Amino acid sequence: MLKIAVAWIIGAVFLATAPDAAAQNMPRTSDGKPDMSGIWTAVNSAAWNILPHPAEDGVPAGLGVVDGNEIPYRPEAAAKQRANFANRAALDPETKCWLPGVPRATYMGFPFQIVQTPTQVSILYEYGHALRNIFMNSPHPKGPIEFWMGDSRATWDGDTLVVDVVHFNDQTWFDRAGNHHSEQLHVVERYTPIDRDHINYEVTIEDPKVFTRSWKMSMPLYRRVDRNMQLLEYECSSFDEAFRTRGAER
Amino acid sequence: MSIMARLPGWMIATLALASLLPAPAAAQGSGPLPRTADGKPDLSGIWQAVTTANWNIQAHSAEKDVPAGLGIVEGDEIPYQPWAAAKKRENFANRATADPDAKCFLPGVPRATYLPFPFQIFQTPNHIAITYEYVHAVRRIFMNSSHPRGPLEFWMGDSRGRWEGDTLVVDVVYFTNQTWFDRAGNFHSEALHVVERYTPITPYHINYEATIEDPKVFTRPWKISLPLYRRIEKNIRVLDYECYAFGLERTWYRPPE
Amino acid sequence: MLLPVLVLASLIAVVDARQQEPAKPYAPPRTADGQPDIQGIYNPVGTFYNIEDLEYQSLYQNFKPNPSLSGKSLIIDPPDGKIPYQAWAAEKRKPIYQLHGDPTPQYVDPNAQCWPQGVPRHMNNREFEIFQPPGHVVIFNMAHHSYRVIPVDGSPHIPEAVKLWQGDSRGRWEGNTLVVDVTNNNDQTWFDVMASFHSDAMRVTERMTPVGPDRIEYRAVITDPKVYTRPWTFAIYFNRSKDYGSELYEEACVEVNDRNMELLKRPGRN
Amino acid sequence: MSTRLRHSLRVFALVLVLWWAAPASAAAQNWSPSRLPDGQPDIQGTWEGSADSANAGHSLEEGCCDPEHNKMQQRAASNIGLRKQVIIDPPNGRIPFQPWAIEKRREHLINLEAPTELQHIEPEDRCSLQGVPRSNLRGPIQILQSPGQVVMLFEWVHAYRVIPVDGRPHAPKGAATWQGDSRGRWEGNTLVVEATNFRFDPVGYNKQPWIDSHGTFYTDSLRVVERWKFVDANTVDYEATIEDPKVFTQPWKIAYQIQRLREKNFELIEEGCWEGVSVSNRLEAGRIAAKSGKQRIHSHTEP
Repeated sequence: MLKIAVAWIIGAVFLATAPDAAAQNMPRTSDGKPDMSGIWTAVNSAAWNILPHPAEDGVPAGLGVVDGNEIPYRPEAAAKQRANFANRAALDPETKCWLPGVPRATYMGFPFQIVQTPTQVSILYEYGHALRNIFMNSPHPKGPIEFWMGDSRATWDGDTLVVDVVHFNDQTWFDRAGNHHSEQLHVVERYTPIDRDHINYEVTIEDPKVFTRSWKMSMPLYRRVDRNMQLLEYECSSFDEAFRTRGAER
Repeated sequence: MSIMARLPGWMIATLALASLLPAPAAAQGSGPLPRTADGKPDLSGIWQAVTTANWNIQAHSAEKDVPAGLGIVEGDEIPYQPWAAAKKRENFANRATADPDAKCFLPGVPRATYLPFPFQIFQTPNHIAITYEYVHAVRRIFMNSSHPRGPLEFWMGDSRGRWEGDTLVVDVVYFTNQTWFDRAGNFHSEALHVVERYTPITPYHINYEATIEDPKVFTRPWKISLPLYRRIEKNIRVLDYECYAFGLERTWYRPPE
Repeated sequence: MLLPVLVLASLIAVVDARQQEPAKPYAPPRTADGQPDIQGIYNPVGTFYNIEDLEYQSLYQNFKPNPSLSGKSLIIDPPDGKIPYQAWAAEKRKPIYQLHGDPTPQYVDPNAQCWPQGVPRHMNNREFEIFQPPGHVVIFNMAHHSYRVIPVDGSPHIPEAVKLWQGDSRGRWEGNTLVVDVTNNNDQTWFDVMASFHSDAMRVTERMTPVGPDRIEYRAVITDPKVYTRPWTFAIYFNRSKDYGSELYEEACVEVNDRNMELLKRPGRN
Repeated sequence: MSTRLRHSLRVFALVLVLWWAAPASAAAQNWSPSRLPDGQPDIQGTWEGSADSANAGHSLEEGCCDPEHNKMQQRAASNIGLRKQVIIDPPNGRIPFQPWAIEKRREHLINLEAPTELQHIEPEDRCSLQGVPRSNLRGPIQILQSPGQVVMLFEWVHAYRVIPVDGRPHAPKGAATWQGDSRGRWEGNTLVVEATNFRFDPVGYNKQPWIDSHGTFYTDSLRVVERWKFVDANTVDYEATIEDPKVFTQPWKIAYQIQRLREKNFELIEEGCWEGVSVSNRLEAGRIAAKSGKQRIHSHTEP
C-alpha cells in the first residue's frame, strides 16, 4: 500500500516536472534545470512603445507586447501617461541615462547575458552596465527599500524561472511612450525556455496605485548565436549630451 | 526587355570560386530543417539580423544611440584601394547627411539584410521574393536564370539564385554607385558584385554570408557573415517604415473632431 | 509611349464589358498549395486620374480629356458613380478641381511623392505582378516597387492602433474568388490624382475573380463612416500584360524624384 | 541607510576582521579546490581587497588621505596612507611615468583640487566604470563561474566583467570598452587574465577612467595582465602588470592580497551612482578657487 502511494507520488512529481517536448533539446545544468546561460536579445520595438504603434521617424512600427493591447490605468494615471508622452523628450528617464528598471531593461534592444548558478542568477545588461542579481529561494528583505532595478528573488516552477521583483522606485518607465508605474510596482517575470535558442519571457505587472488590475506582457527572447558574441558597453552617461546636462544641473 | 543575356565569363569564374569557400556548420539541434516539396530548405518566413552592422560593418565602440559591435567583416578589414580609403574617411566625416540611408533611399545589397528591420522571404522553385520593411524595398530573385545584358543600374541590383546543396546562392550585379554598406561610409562603385549565401543552420537561423567584389574600389574580394534570426512572435508580420514620408503627412482632409 | 494608347483602347472595351457577364465560369489552374492560380503580370484597365469621371483619363498624366467618356465612372455603386462624401468632405475636396493641374503642395498627389498607393489604388496604378507562394498572395507593383502581402492562411488582423500605408490585408478564397479584407489603413492615400480621400477608419473588401486566363475582375467595397455617407464600390478589370516578359524590374522613385522634392519646398506647404 | 554609509561601515568592520585573520593565510601552499563541471577551480563567492590594499584605490603610490577627509567620510582618523607598498615594481613604489606624462598627471592633480570642467573631476566621482585593475580595489567582488567563463560582479557602480576562459580570441580592436576586453586562462590555481582594448577618449575625457584617483591615466595602448593566484580557500595573491608604452617608461606591477568576505549571507546590493551624482557644486567651488588664484596640487603631504 505504501509502495503504491510512493509510486503515485513519484509519478505525479515526474508529470509535474517533465519538460514538454519542445524543451527537450534545452541544455541543462548539472542540477537538471534548463540552462539559460548565454547572451540574449529581445527583437521588437517595445523600447519605443509596449503597445501597438505605427512607424514614426526613427521608430519602427510594432505590434505591441501587452496582452489584450491595453494597459488598465487608473484615470489619473492615464492622464499622466499622456503628459509623459507629450513631454517624453525631456521626461523619459532613458534620456537621463538612469538605470532602466525591470522589465524595461529586457527589451531596450541591447543584448544581455544570463549567468546561472544554482543559488544565484545574474543578468548583465549591456545598456548602462545595468546588473541584476537574482537570488534563488530566498525572501525579499524587509522594506521600504527603493532600488532602480528592484529586488529580485526567484524559484523554479518546472522549467520556468519565476522571478519576483519588488522594492522599485517610481522613477523608471516601461518604454519611451511614457508608460509608467509607482514605487508599489510588483513584477513577476517568467522565463520559460521554448528550445535551446528561445525563451518565452512573460511579465505580470501589478501596481495598485497606478493600475486597476494586473496586466501582462510577453515576448520571445532570442539567443544570440553570432560568432564570438560577447557583451560590449553602452555607457549612456558617458556620451557628451548626458554628461553636459549633468554638469549643468544645480 | 530581353532577359536572354549569357553570364559573362568572369562571372562564371567567380561563381565557381565562391562554391569552393568553406561550407558553414551543418544543421544541428532544434529539429530538422523545414523543406519545400522539391526538397530544398524552406526559407519562407520573417527574418531579421540582430546586429549593429547598419551603423558600422566593422568593429566599433558605442556612441550616442549607436550600440557597440564586433563587426561582420571577416578579419575586420576592408581592402580599400588607397583613393577609396580616403573617400571612406571623407564619407565617415560627412555621414550624418551623406549616408544615402539618411535620405531614405533604397538601401542596396547586402545592407538591406542587416538594417534593423524585419524582412520576409517568399520561396517557390523558380522565384524567391524578399520584401523588406524598410522603405518597402523588394528583391526578386529569379532561379537558374541569367542576368540580363548590361549595362543596367538598379538600387537593389539584379539577383539570380541557385541552390548549392542546402545553400541558396544569389549572384547580384548591376548596382548603382549610390548606396553604402553602412552609416560609417563604407562604399562601393557600380561595378559591385555581391554573392550572397543563405545557409539554414537550424529552423530558426540562417547563416548569411556575402562576398563583396568591386575592382574599382577594393584590392581583393572580402566577406561578411552574420546570422539571421527567424522572428517567432505570434502574428509577426512585416509592417511599414516609409522613411521619406515622415513629417510630410497631410492633415487637411482629416474628419472634424 | 505606347501605353496610354493601349490603355485608352482597352478602357473603352472595359466600359462596355461591365454590362455583360461571361457565359461560363472560368476555372483557373491550381498552385502547389491548392490556391486558384492567378499568378502573372497584369495591367489595370482604367484610370487613376479621376475614378469618378473617365473624361479625365490618362495613366501617366500626359493629360488629354476625352469628352465622349464624360460622366462615366469606375464606381458602380452608388449608381451615380460618385463617391458618397459627407458634406464636410465634399467641401474639403472642392479646391482640387481648380488646383490639380498646378497644385499647392498639400494637393500634390501622394503617389507622385513616391508614397505607397494604399488599397485599392495599388491595384489601379501601373503594371503589377501577382505572386502566390504557399499561404500567401503577394502583389508587386511596378510603380515605386510597392508591394502588398496578403496572407490567405486564416491569420487574424493586427492590432487596430498600427496604421499602415498599404493596410493590413487578410485574404480567403471563395471558390475562385480571392476575397481580401483590408484594415489598418492610414489616412494618407488617395484613390486617384483628384484628391479622392478617406480617413484611417477606412475598410476595404476586395473581390478578385479570374474571368478568363488573361483577365481578372476586381471589385472593392469601401466603407469609411467618418468620410462617406454609405459604402461604395469601385470596379475595374486587370488584363494580363506581356509588355515586360516574365520579370518586372525595379523602378526607383524617391531616389530620382527631384521634381517632387522641389514641389515640396514651395510656399504653402502644410 | 544610504548604501555608501553601509558600505564604509562594512569596509571598516572588514579591515578589523582581516587584520585578525591575516597571519593564518600564508599556510596552505597546495590547496586543491573543488572543480566545476568544465574543470575550472571553483572560486565562486564574494571577495574583497585585504587590509593591505586599503586606500590604494585612491592612490597606488600614497593611499589615502588626511584626518580631515577621514572625518568627512566617517573613516577612522588613523586610516591614513598605505599599510604596505602596493607597487612592487619598480621597487621605489612609484609609477614610472614618462616625462610628458608626469606633467600631464600634475595637471590632473591640480585640476582635481579645483575642477572647472567636468573631466577635471575624478572619474570615480563621475560614476565611471573603473577598468582594470582599479575595479578590484573598490569594494566587494562577487565571482560567478559558468562553463567557459569567470564573471566578476562589483558592487561599486554595479559594474561587471565577463572573462572567457575558453581560449577564444580577443574582440577586434575597433570595439574598445572602458572595462577592456578580458581573456583568461587557468595555470593551476592561478587565473591569468589579459585585458586589452581599453577605450581611450583623449578629447573629452568624459568617462575616461584612471588607474587611481591621483590622475594615473593611460591610452589605448594599455595592457594589463592579472594573476589571481588562489593560495587557499580564502586567499588570493593578486598581481597585475600594467604596461602602456605611450605613458610609462616600463611595465609596472602591483600586488596585494584579496580575501574571501566572511560576512554570512552576503548579497551584493544595487549601488546606483550616476542617478544621484551631482557635480555642479564642485564645479562652482572649483571656478571660485580658480578665479581667486588659490589653485594647489592635490597632495596628502603638502599643505
